[in-house]
Amino acid sequence: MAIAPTVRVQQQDFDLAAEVAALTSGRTDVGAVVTFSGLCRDEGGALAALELEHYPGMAEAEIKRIVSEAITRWPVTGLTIIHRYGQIHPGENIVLVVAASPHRQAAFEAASFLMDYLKSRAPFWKKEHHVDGSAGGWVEAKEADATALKRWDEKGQR
Amino acid sequence: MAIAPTVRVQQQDFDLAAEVAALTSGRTDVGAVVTFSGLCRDEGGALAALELEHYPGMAEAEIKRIVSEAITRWPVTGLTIIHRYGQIHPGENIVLVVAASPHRQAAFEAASFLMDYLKSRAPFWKKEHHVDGSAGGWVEAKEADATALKRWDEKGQR
Amino acid sequence: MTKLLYFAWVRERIGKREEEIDLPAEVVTVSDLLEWLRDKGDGYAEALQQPQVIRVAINEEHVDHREAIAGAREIALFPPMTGG
Amino acid sequence: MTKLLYFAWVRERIGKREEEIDLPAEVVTVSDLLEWLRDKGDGYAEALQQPQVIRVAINEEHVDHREAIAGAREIALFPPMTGG
Repeated sequence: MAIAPTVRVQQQDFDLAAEVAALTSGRTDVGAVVTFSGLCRDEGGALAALELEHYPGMAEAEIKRIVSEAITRWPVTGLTIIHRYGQIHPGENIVLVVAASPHRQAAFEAASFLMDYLKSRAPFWKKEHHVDGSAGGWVEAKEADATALKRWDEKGQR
Repeated sequence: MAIAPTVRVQQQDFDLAAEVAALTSGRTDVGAVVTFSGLCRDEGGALAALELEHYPGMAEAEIKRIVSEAITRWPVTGLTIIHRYGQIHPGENIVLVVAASPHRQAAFEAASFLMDYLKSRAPFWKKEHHVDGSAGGWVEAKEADATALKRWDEKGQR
Repeated sequence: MTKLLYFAWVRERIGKREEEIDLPAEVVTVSDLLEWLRDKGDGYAEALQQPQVIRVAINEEHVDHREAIAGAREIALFPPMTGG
Repeated sequence: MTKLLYFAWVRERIGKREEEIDLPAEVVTVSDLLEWLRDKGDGYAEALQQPQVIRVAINEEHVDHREAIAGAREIALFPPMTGG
């Protein structure tokens, strides 16, 4: 399916409803839309803000590569990824993934795949700033995220 | 986690953004929100409308039972299910599921589980009305939906 | 008296949404009920010709065809669900 | 001249975002580059003390440490990513 995915790396917030509408308005071939919003948590009150650093240019390029992979794997009618950078406070949005498809399973799997790949392959890094003024340091990559990624390799080999 | 899920069975449309905001506004413990919107497709132009019949009373009760099951399985901070009934035209919303959690995998799995259970256990029936005026008859339950349901049993037994 | 509810094509074939019925003592299980109803007329026979596909809820909860119907206020018969 | 970019704690430890470097001929692979950079000063040594954890992109694409750097316009060094 020839679709034109939307990929944006930006400082400002996004509008979930507008992004879903962009993939569904005026269409009658979309049966399922899955969205994922990633938000900043305050870690039990300790976190004042996250600072998101990214590699401009490569961030967009890498996300586009991930999106292209998803398009070859699932019958999607639309895909949108928006990843923010800069200072982000608890309760605020960090990332949005929207996957639209005729079928629910494809929409769920494409969105989940995109999130797993974003976590481990997109060039973004999070630094924590604590409420007490101390720099919390850089968030470490989680083993669980690498594991989450592997399940898509296994599926691809079946 | 003691959460107060939202379950609504209604004729009118829903507002995706408002439902997401209801699970996230003023909170700093939500890291992931997954939404699923199910829409009416026109089946290549043949479908004029879907008529959704439901069993009032039981529809709400059964969805609440499904939601309670999801709450025991995943660490969710909020769950919302809205299922419409009545006449629904191509491009319009049928169902909304929103799952909020500290963690992305829990939000994805809870939303996917809720949809699979809604498909096969919630007392709703779809009748097709064709563009040419013929009554298309009642939509038949799909084998694939029964299969989708079984994967949750297997997981529970692991 | 027990209230019977019909939905979707079960409703269309039987030709009514609901009815109050005095069930005889020999109708013990859901299976018995489906068999007994089939003899009530052509619409019932048509609706229930393949009893194994009929889904049943007693007092708004899904039940098996082997379930006893004693104490049921409301029994609903319907085809496999197609919600979501 | 090759442009080197540093991100996150690699950037902080080396103390700069980017630099243009004339790489000697014996620096053939990414591994060679990491080893060669470690000798450029304390910041570099601190940033690259565990070269196996450093991720590398050449011309904005992820590469293995065994990859040849010939033809690279831009080489970026950074810790494992934590986006999403």
